[in-house]
Amino acid sequence: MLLTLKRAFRYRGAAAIVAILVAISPLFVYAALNFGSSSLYGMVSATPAYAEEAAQAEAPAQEEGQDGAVEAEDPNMWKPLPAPKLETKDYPIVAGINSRLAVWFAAQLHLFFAAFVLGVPIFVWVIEFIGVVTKDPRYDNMAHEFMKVSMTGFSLAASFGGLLSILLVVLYPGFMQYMVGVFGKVMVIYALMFFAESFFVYTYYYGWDKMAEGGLKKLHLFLGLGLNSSGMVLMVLSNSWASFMMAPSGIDDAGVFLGDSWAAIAGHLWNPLNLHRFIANIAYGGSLTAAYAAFKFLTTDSKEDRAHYDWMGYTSFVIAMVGLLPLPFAGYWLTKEVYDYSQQMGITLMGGVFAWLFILQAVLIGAIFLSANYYLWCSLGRAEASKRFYYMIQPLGVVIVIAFLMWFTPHTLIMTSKELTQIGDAHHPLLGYFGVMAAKNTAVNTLILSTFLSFQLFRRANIRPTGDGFWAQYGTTIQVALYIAAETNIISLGIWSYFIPANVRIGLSVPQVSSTAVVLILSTIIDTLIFKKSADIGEFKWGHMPIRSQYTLFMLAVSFTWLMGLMGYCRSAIRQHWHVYTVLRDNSVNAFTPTLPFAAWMVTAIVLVFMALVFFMFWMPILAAKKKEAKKSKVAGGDLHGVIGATAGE
Amino acid sequence: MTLTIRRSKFTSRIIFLAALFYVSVSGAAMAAPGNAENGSKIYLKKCWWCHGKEGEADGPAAKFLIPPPRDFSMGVYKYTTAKPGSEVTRDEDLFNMISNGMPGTAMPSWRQVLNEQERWDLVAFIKTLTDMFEDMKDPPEISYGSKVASSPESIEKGKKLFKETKCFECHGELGKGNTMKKLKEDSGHRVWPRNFHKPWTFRGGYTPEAIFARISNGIPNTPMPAHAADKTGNGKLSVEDRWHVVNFVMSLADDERRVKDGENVIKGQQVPQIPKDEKDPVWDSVDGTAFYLVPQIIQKDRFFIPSNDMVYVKVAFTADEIAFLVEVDDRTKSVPGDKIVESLSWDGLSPDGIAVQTPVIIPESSEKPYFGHGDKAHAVSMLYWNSGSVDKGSVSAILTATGTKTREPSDAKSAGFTTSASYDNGTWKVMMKRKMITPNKDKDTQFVVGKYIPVAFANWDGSNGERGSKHTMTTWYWLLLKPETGSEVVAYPAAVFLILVVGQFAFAAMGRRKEN
Amino acid sequence: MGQLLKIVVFSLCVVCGFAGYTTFGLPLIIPEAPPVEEKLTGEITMDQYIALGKKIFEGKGTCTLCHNSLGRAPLLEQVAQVAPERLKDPRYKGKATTTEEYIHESMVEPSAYVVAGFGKKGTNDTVSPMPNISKGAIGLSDVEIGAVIAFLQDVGGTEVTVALPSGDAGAGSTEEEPAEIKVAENAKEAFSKFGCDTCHMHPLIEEGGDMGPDLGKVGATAGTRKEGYSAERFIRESIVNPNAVIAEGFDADTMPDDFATQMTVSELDMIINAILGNESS
Amino acid sequence: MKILKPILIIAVGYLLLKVGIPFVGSKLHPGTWPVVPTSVLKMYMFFVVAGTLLFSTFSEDGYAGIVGPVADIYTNPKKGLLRFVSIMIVGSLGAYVAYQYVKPTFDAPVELRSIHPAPPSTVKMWGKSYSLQTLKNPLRADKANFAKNVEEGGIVFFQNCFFCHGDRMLGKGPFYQGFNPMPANFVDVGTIAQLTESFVFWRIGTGGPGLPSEATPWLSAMPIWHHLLSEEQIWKVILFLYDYTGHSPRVTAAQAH
Repeated sequence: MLLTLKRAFRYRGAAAIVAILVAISPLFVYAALNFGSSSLYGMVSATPAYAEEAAQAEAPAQEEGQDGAVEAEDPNMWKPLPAPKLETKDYPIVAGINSRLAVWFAAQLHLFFAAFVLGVPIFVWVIEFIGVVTKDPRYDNMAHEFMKVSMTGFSLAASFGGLLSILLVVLYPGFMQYMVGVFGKVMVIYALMFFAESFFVYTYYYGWDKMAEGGLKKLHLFLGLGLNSSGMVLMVLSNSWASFMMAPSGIDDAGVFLGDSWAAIAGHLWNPLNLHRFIANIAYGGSLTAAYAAFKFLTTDSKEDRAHYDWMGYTSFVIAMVGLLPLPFAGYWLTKEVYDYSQQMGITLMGGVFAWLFILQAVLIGAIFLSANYYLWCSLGRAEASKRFYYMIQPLGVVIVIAFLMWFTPHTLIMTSKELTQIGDAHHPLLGYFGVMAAKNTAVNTLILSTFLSFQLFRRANIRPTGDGFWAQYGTTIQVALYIAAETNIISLGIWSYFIPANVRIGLSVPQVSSTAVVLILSTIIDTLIFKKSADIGEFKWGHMPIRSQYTLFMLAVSFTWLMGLMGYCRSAIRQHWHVYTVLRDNSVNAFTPTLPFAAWMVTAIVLVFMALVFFMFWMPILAAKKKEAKKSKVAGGDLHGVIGATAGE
Repeated sequence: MTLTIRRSKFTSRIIFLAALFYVSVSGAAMAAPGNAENGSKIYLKKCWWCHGKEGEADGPAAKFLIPPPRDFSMGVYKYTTAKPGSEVTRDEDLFNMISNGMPGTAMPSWRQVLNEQERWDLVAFIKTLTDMFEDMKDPPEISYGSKVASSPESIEKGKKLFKETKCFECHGELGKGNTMKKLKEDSGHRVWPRNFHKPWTFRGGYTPEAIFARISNGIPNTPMPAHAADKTGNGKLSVEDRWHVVNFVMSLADDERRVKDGENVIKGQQVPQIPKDEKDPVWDSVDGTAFYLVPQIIQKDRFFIPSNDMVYVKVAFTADEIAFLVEVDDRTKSVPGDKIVESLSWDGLSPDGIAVQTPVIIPESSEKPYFGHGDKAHAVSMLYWNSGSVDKGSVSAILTATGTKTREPSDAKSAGFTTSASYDNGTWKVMMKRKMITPNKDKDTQFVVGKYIPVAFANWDGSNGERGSKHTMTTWYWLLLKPETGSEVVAYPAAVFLILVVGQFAFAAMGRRKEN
Repeated sequence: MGQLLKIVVFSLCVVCGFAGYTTFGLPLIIPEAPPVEEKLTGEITMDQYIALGKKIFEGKGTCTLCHNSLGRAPLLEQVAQVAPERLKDPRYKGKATTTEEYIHESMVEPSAYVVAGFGKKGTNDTVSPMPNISKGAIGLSDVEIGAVIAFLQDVGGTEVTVALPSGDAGAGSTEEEPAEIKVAENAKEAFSKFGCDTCHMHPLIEEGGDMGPDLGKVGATAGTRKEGYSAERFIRESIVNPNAVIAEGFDADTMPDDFATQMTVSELDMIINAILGNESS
Repeated sequence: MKILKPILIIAVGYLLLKVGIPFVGSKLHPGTWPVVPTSVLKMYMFFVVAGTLLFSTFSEDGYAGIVGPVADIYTNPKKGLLRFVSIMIVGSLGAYVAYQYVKPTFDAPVELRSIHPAPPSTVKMWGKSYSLQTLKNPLRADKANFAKNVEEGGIVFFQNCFFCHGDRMLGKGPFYQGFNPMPANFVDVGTIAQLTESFVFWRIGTGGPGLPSEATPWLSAMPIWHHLLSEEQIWKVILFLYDYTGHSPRVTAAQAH
């Protein structure tokens, strides 16, 4: 893989363009806004109070035949309206629909598909790029197939997005009116970007085969870049509405929009949310395509297809993991910013009504980590020679389980009164220590390190270094030392943080994370150095995976989807009875905060609908493929062995 | 040969153990000389709040405490194991009091907070707060003689001596501390004699040796005299006699009425006939539960110096009626108008009272009324009884409250509410009886079988100055009127068993078919 | 197909397992219902009373017309804190003894104490330009004055000593409060609604102030004040954008510049007509 | 018999949780036996079992080693008796678990309270409003009188708070046993060490009845202290608590500015 990357560096120009485009996408929004402020001004500017009245057939003024309104030339003369005080009667009830649940349903489904179709093109583009660099057609095919899977997702995401906006306008007119007052310009840009995205997605997908060679391929890559950039802009724009609703900015205390759209967009939580969603989308896209590959793996009888889909599943799995590993830290950042924005919101989130949600989240993430490790351990079975690592799996498993138990130990223990008296305190003398952040940080870093170790074991499953260079001889020892040093550091920082004030303690998570990151990076580099010259020991067989390992991929996808739904509920529900926190109150009859079980079953229902649609989505390409079956020239299968070198170490 | 080797190994082990023992014992002895300067630092951080900066028992908390904190400037210590006749107490006693604390008082155990050396440092410092220790050597420990093991005969002898020595004048006929005298410490603070049925409240510890030392040395500064016989032995108790009394006292412990950790549900029991009064033998078959009483220190006027510490409750019910039996160990039968009790009481005499509180609406979720008199949104119903007065007899009422200031009577007659009470040798037994269901649904609790019903208690000891907001109470506990066990206890496990067995057989059959 | 079924069942079990754990494995916390928004009926709490005071202060009471950062009148955020000092000031002429009484007095008898620099011109800070707010156009009721005092005490971070209004009084005044700000029907109403009487005099105004030009006289000269402007246009501009032309002897930045957003077209026209002398009733 | 190993691991895990943790805990807090609460123990064991099964079955050999014997019991025609016995055992275990759920008990219902509930944004005491987001202890800046304020805070503590929270600050004052929830232990790292002073101010000022419902205000015996103490006294007590226990208060970004 690294070799691939190294080759990629030769395409420095292209890499730079990607980096620049991703980096400047917020700037692009900014520029677009400024452009908008001159041209779109007339479309959405609020009307001055007295002009509005004139329009409302103000009798005396019109009778006298005067144009009552003083010319609205001076922009300083109008002021947008403050946030309305909505009353129950301002919320229409349409056909007896529970508007809260209807919007929840539509929004969550929209987000599931949107996250999927935003995440997939990112790595599709990267894989296609690798394919161009390595000139290996299998990458291109795989990228194409991923794209094929996600195509149905695009229209579904758009459909649910449409449904969501219709529901919002119909069921929450007062709220939407206010949001349009603040974000009108932005919404217009959003709509335009949506056309751009549609253009790119169709040209990118349908032009795949036509633009396969030479300069056209470069154009195709450029289209993919356009797809990702427009997707990115779409995401950050819609994030701005979500973050505005949680932590409004660009308005005054009464909710009067101050006229600066950029200030309204770049709220306190915008960037943390952008990062969190960006990473999560990649992980999510990866986990769903992994499920697709598993699905194909399980439903095919052909040995070659199995090998192909095993490889595809593995690649998707690695992509999902790459997204998953930094995700907890992006989550910490978001939570920290929530605390900084409002202590009340922060404690509601972590200590109040939602406290148990985080135990639930911990259980889910733990389940995801356990499945991920299990998949990696099963992956060892592809190579006969990996048996030499088997002895390490059991201790590794024990460490993961212990770290995981620490990770989900609740801060507030549920105990019977008898247990309470046995313990003698509301805080358990041992488990009490696991309930606080210091232990959680230690546990999650340990979990990540262990998972990465599982991954590294798999990478060297069937190879050994040759030659007698320094790295070949001592590299592994250095890696072991690295792991030990990092883990010691993580644990001792974790213990030390019990003895220092809370303010300092929060800062300690940084060196802990850095320890993990250093291992992740250095150990990967050392790996390439060790295996610069390597030899295969024994055979490596793609497709040689037990059925149960494929189920873990499903477990991963399903858990991820459910978790995403749950956290969506959480992020949205901490606003409690506010549409826009502290500014625009939700006075509808449905302005309740749902209980956790209620939310859980709601999420379950949504996930079930989603899964039904996903199976449909998986089915579509198969249907299409069956028709072409006869014509199709088989590219998959054949000698896949070379591919191993590219993905599983060299 | 092998034998000798083995033996020598054995001997060397013994020697080693002995040496170890010696080292540890002498280590403790060597730790004894504490550093008074260091002790003073600890004292000024942790101790002065009660005992005062100069050790004169005048710290900020002192005026709220009974028994009062020890006055170190006097150098007189209540719980000493020094040889009778010694003028000062032993260092070991001071050390033990700091280490173990004193049950039933505000003095906690400092073992968890201070290490052994620090505690010895404190001992050294405390001794500098008086001149009593200046020329005195650490006195020798009391001689325990040969301990008499507890036996029915010894207890019988002890009982006789208890009577002969007139211990009952203060400690009561049954040893419940229901005194016939008004007792003060030398400092003038009120003091109630110990209730021997609750030895876990003994300040100086609950071991035969501690009780022996107490009987021998008395409790200096209080009306409890020393009973160790001097050389002539007149009127006092010999070592052996004292052991008999110890055994008698130890035999009185009533663990049944002790608060059990984690037991916070009253086991309401269905009986064929509701008990007619508090002495009805039906009560013997009902399980009781004990709860701590704590003084009302939450609202004005706060009350800090309770005399009763525990309430013991039984509940029986039939289809129509429910009866509470509330027992409180109270050293005086406070009925205003009674001249004798008036002479015993502190801060005036008012009636003894007991209240049982339940929510009017039995909560379905965890949300309950505020435990002190309910709140605006959640009313509580109280069954109230007090001992009234000599002239007018006892008083009882059902009240409905939505806060301490909003309390109004409910109709006791239609609720079928009656009480009956008696006082016997240091214990009030009060039975309160009511209909399970009353016509006043919005004022009275409607008792239901099988539901967890929050319940709380309050008690007023009239001779301890307890009236109005000054009283002892409990927070919410539970009452469960135990339903008759239904068929589900059998049905569910049986169903699970069947499903599992049939399922497994089916699974096995499927597996075999596959194999074939 | 068998595989597909297995996958579906497996996924179903996983999701339902999560939801089941949430339902049965975690304690249920029922979030509190949204707090009831201040509904001013019958009994009200002190919080609601203070909120009402704030509303009156910013709205009906028109206090912020002058008591704002433009320096037209003293800022009132700290009034409750400085009141005790003012009572001791030798320049104090009133009868109040407590903060509450002081604030009340300065609302109904503004000249009892005039903050240095804020008196009527030429009176050497002995006469306040402020109207008696219990009378005339503003005409706050006792309950409403109490609410404003409570609000001022709360803002000042001092103890709120005002007693809550008894049920009837509170309900009565508060019910009509939101409807109070309605469109003026004639110029006289318009003058009082926008507090013109505080600073200006006019035949339609019973007791006007003298911080601004006499509106009874400007109509005659308005047409000549600015090149190319008719009298009507000049007056319109002077109301909508007061600083465009400052009359001699008066200060800039004194008149609020937000009437454009507050007046309806008809109100603006009525006022202009009245100043022009076209309306006499 | 490969199947024995995971069983052994699970058994050891169970013993560690059931006995090991209370044992270590009893060394830390003498006189207690800090068991792992059943609710947590169940979850722990679920993942211990799941984890053990996972790392025992990743390889084909391991998988066969565990599934094989089980399958053998169910399918081997020669093991009829063993099959019958094991089926009965599993059935009885299920019945036992079911019985545990339906049997009548006098165990009090489990009640949960949030120990650090979300504070309101503003709180009213002494007729004034305080914004908890920005509120700071005004006495903390007064370095000159720090020692004096701490001592005065201590006096307030010992005349008001100590009866429940105790002179060791362990939440075990003379009357603690009568209260449920237990009085807060200030030495513990999980209480004031985690909180801002404004949070502590709110908790002291409004007491038990000022708690939101997830923190069971109907149970807490904490008095509404702003009825009994002055603002200054409460700030002094807070100074004292942090000084005595050696903890420092948490500071939020809004308070730091």
